[in-house]
Amino acid sequence: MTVQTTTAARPAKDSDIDPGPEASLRLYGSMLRIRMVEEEIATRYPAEEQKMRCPVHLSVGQEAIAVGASVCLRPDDQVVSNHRCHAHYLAKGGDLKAMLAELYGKAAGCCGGRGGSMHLFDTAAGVLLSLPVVGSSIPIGVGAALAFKQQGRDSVCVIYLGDAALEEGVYHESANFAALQDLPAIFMCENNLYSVYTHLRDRQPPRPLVDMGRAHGMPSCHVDGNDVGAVTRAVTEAVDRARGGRGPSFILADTYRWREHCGPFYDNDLGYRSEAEFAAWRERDGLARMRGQLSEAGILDADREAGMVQTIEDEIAEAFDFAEAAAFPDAKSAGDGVYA
Amino acid sequence: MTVQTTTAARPAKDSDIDPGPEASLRLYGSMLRIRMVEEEIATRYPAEEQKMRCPVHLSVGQEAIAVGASVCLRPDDQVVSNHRCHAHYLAKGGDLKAMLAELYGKAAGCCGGRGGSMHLFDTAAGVLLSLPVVGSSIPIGVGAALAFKQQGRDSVCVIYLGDAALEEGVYHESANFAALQDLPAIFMCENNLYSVYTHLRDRQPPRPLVDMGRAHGMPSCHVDGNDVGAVTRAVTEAVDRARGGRGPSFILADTYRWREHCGPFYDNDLGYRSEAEFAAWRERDGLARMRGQLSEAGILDADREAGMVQTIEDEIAEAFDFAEAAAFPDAKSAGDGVYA
Amino acid sequence: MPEPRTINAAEALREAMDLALERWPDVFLMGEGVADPKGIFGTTAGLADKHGRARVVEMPVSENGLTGVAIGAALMGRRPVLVHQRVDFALLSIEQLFNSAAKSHYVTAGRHRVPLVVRMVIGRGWGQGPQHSQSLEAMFAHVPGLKVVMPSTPREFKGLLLGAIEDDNPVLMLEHRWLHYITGDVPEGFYSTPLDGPRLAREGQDVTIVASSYMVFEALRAAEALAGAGCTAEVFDLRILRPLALDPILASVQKTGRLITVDTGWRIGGMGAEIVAEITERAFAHLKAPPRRLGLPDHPTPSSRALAAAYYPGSVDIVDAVEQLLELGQGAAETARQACVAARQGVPMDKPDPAFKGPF
Amino acid sequence: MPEPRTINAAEALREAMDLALERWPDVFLMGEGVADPKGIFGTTAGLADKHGRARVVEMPVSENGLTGVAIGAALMGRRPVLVHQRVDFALLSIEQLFNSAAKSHYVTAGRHRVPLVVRMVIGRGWGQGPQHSQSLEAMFAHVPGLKVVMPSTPREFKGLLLGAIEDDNPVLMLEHRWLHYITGDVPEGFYSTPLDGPRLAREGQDVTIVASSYMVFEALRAAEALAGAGCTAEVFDLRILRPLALDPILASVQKTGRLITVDTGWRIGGMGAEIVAEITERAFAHLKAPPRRLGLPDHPTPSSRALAAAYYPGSVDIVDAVEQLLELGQGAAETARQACVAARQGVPMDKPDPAFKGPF
Ligand SMILES: Cc1ncc(C[n+]2csc(CCOP(=O)(O)OP(=O)(O)O)c2C)c(N)n1
Ligand SMILES: Cc1ncc(C[n+]2csc(CCOP(=O)(O)OP(=O)(O)O)c2C)c(N)n1
Ligand SMILES: [Mg+2]
Ligand SMILES: [Mg+2]
Repeated sequence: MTVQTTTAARPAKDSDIDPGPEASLRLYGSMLRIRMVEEEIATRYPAEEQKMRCPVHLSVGQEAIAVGASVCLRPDDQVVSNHRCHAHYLAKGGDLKAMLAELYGKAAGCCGGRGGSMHLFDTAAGVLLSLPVVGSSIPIGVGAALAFKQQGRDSVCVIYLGDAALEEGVYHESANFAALQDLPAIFMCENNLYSVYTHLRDRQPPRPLVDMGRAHGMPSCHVDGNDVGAVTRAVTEAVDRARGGRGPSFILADTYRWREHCGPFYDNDLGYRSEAEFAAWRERDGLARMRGQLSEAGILDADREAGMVQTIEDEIAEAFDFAEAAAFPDAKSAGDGVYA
Repeated sequence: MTVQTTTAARPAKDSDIDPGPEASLRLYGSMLRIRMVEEEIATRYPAEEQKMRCPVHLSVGQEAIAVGASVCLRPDDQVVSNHRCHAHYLAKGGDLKAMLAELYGKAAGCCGGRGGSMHLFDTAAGVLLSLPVVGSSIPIGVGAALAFKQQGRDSVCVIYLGDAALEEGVYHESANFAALQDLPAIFMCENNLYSVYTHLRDRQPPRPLVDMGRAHGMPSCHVDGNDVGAVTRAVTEAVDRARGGRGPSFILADTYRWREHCGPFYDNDLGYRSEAEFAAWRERDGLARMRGQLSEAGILDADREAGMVQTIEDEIAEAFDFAEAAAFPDAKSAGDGVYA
Repeated sequence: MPEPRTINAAEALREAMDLALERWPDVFLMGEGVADPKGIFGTTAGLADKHGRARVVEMPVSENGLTGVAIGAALMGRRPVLVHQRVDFALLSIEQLFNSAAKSHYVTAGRHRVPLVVRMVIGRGWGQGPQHSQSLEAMFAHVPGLKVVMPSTPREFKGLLLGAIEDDNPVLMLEHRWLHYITGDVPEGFYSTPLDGPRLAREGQDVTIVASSYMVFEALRAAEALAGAGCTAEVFDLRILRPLALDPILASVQKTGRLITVDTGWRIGGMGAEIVAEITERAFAHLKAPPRRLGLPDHPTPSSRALAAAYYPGSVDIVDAVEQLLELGQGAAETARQACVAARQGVPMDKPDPAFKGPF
Repeated sequence: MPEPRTINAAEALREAMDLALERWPDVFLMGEGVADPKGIFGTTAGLADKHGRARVVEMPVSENGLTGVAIGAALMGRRPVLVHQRVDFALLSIEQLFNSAAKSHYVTAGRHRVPLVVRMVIGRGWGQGPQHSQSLEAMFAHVPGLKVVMPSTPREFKGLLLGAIEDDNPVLMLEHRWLHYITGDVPEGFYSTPLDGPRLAREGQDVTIVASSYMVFEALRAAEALAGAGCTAEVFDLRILRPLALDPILASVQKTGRLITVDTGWRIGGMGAEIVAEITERAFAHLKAPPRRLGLPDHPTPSSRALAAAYYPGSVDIVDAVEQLLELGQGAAETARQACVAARQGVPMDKPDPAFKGPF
């Protein structure tokens, strides 16, 4: 699938199109790391001790979007996310230990254990917040963009939203205002076809989903969300536009969630989607695809891959050790910090 | 301005295009009556006794939309309206006495005096309700359309909304659902360019407003809302579609409010709009235009016009007498009827 | 009434909805997930297959709009049942609930009716966190025109859901997530419970405890434990939070002279405030001690189980409150507290209490 | 503090906002109509011209979304002031207020701050009807993390708005529409009033009256009239409804033994319930009579003046309540009632009371 924009975009720079071997490896490494973190969560979550006791929404299969977007961003740029925030958080540089500690309900978690996996944020990394109520973080991202504009900064805010969030009126209110005010906001819609177990066709009428951006006068494009290069090109263009004061963009990225909506397992057995559909999307795995491309291009070989895996495995093991060993928050502190 | 539809509509019947002299006179009479009722309200409202003590939002200048839509509807079809509901109510056959009595706060008012001018409804006439909170009646109209579909009836629901109501998320939620379920709903958007004293350009980005309907996959068209014929043709087509189970439509109708946003006076002196703009729109008065057409066609002459005016004046005088003479609700009844 | 059987509340709800769909052609069900394989915690499982997608309507993620749609359909004579998997999501629909649903009958001087039921689930446990666990009954119970119901036993889940569907007013039914699991006697076939006031759940002489929803079981456990300590508590299941029928509670307090309220929501501004204020005004001379209110402390729900454990009031806290209101014999309160703790069988506080099984 | 002048509360608000925009570069104002020629009942008039459209932001009719936008800007260090012309419109934004604004500081263990002010106007009179007149302070005051303020005098309108803007928390300020017209002493220049509890509005010995917003003036009128009847009422202006600082009221009730609350909102589940329940618990032994609550009756606001007149509690009702709590001399209550009625000078009940002029 290719990038189709509604605007006469200035041609992408060469460097946008081919990021070079090292940068490509970094992209791949970032996707691999997210995949491995989440697979490790999935492995440990059901363990008998049940130490991660909060709902988890894994992004396995959707990593290319977060990674492709984040590579275009600076630390002072912000992202806002939703219930399925792990990949967004990690790709933007969110601290892995603080994330896992949060899943374990520990004081060292990014929320001190108060939020759980749907509230990830990392101020230093530019992950403004994640919110569990569908659509709620969308206007908040627009508000961050408004702040940038008011402050005369050239930072941008990427707003991750699922296909279902387009059904919430607040998306439209937010998009209208962002477009009206030419705010540096990028609406990054991850269409994984489902809201929980309900297919898009049972929630929205047939029409191009990208019209949701166009209707508000935003330059809008539709990309293959499992193609990290395609995502990067679209976001690069949107970021340029936003930094240049030329307003918000809408990017629709097709992808697929592999595991169950909420929890560590697979849920195709429920029957809400077919094994064939699942298999077809697994074929289109963004991680495997990039691995293939890098191998073919001679950038990645088995040794290098093994080295990367080892480094990530070590980091993950250490982060889990940290989270498991970390202290719980003091029960007496539960009522602190209601007011600033 | 001509009707532009996004669908390949079946050609309008001849009778749609030229309703014939009697029907044309009825359309004209309906517009004239609404104009005269509202002008009489405007005259009496500021009188020293201040007997109409509730906010009033006059539709003067916008009558062609309500009249053009209503002529396509049956009594069992429903309309839902907003704060500016007088024209919608009267055009659909709402009882004039019950309306005026409501403005006077009398027991004989359609709401028994409990609602005031923004809550007009008339069950027998098919005016389901009017609500003062911008956008709130939109999903309610869709709910009526859902009921029709569930009941296997071929009735339709016309949902009147202002240009500002497009900014409320609930419009989009409602449109999405109506389109998803192919409901017999007609979104009739009256674009009078303002929300209170704020121009459209300060509230929405530049893009065709009709995209608000298209984005949800609805056949959408843009008409001159001061041309009662154009409105009728668009609504006829939409009603056909709805009755035939082919789903909702969106009609954008350009028009202009002559008097102040709320109250009996003119408010150009506030400076939020120019005299030139106002004058240009007065030139486009739908009522005068139709009078001109009917005269030219030899259907209407001075005598006939005078007769119509006299009949309407008599009706209005009688209705005001009724409202003024009617009893106030019993103060002791104020707490009755909270629960069915 | 037909023979009782033991089923859980989720099954009772499913059965009630099935019966409603069979019995009344105007009834339909809508919500995010009503037709999905998990069917709102099992409470709507299988209904779409049986009654069809026209009667069991899968919903876009548009809580405000679809609440308006339900109201519109209700105004046209349909009887929609709308479900939210969390109370928190219904916060998007407050304008429609408070303005359109609550006021239509009144403002039309009785001409409009909104026979709508909105089911909302109160989350608890497993680290739900601050936005998936709110219990906002007091907020809804403030608004004239709404009816607010909180069932406790499976029998009442079924009867009250059918009663709510029969009612011609907008009824909000708040269901505690943990109660879906409790089991109890539920008659087969159709019966409906009118929305008419509190239920006496246990008789007693020494103190009146008014609890709602899940807290009814905590109160009953405390009462049981206190009975061993020679104190008999009268326990009311508040059930219908609006309109509030306080006469039976008033009569009880006139007898016991002592009142404790236990809310599933925040204590400040909770249902207990209204009950205590009203009963104090009407039974002042009978009060032997100041009424006490239990409820959630004044902060959002923390996710971590290390913090959430103490967040929820339970039977031990109720025993504590009773101890403050009357003289219990030497060591009696402590014994009662121990009985309460023992009854939990060591299950972590973020998991439903396995002991709350019927028959009730 | 500079010299007082007599201006009305709308002017006081405008002045406060002007000062805030001058003093703090992070502050900005947004709302539907903030930059229009009428400027939210004059409270924002001229500010767009003076401070520019970037600081005084006209808003689309999107209450929920723009509340979220304001919260996002606040999280990034801006200090937005958002205005709704009616409380009722803010019902569209409850999810953002309750979930995002109220909980961000808590859930991030103190790392996030939401220095947001939301001004909301309570409508009354001229047939506003059920959806333009709601006074929902109790609903907001139920939610930890929010601050809720109801100013009464023009001096306090100015000081509390500046205090709210200085506050690092989300502050909801509910402004009674009729109070915009009242005049009083307002110091020039900058001063801010901390959000720290009730204000003693009148000292007395016999009964404690706790009122909010417009009801403060009704209470003061009743107290004035009662003084002629030999009864001295202590009147508190509640001011800060959340967090609720009841200590001064507690001390007063310990002195007077009698408590009356007067809400601008519905009586059932209103602020009075919380105050009465809490004071009863803490001052039980001091109470000489059961506390009484006044507030709106249990139905929506009717539009017709024939129905609305009796809807709102006023000074006469407060005198009635006092009469029920203590022995007034023969005919004294009637004299006080007549004094209250006379003070209204025959103005219809759907128009603001012309007598409520400063200085206060
Ligand atoms: C307002 C609201 N309604 C419903 C839910 C329950 N819910 C949680 S995730 C989810 C699905 C959202 O789908 P989408 O936005 O496409 O994201 P995805 O899960 O596919 O990543 C729903 C409905 C919620 N959290 N908030
Ligand atoms: C939710 C909500 N926000 C604000 C208002 C205040 N208000 C009343 S009418 C109006 C203008 C609406 O403009 P539009 O929808 O274009 O209708 P028009 O008045 O132009 O006919 C506004 C903002 C309201 N009633 N409801
Ligand atoms: Mg999805
Ligand atoms: Mg308009």
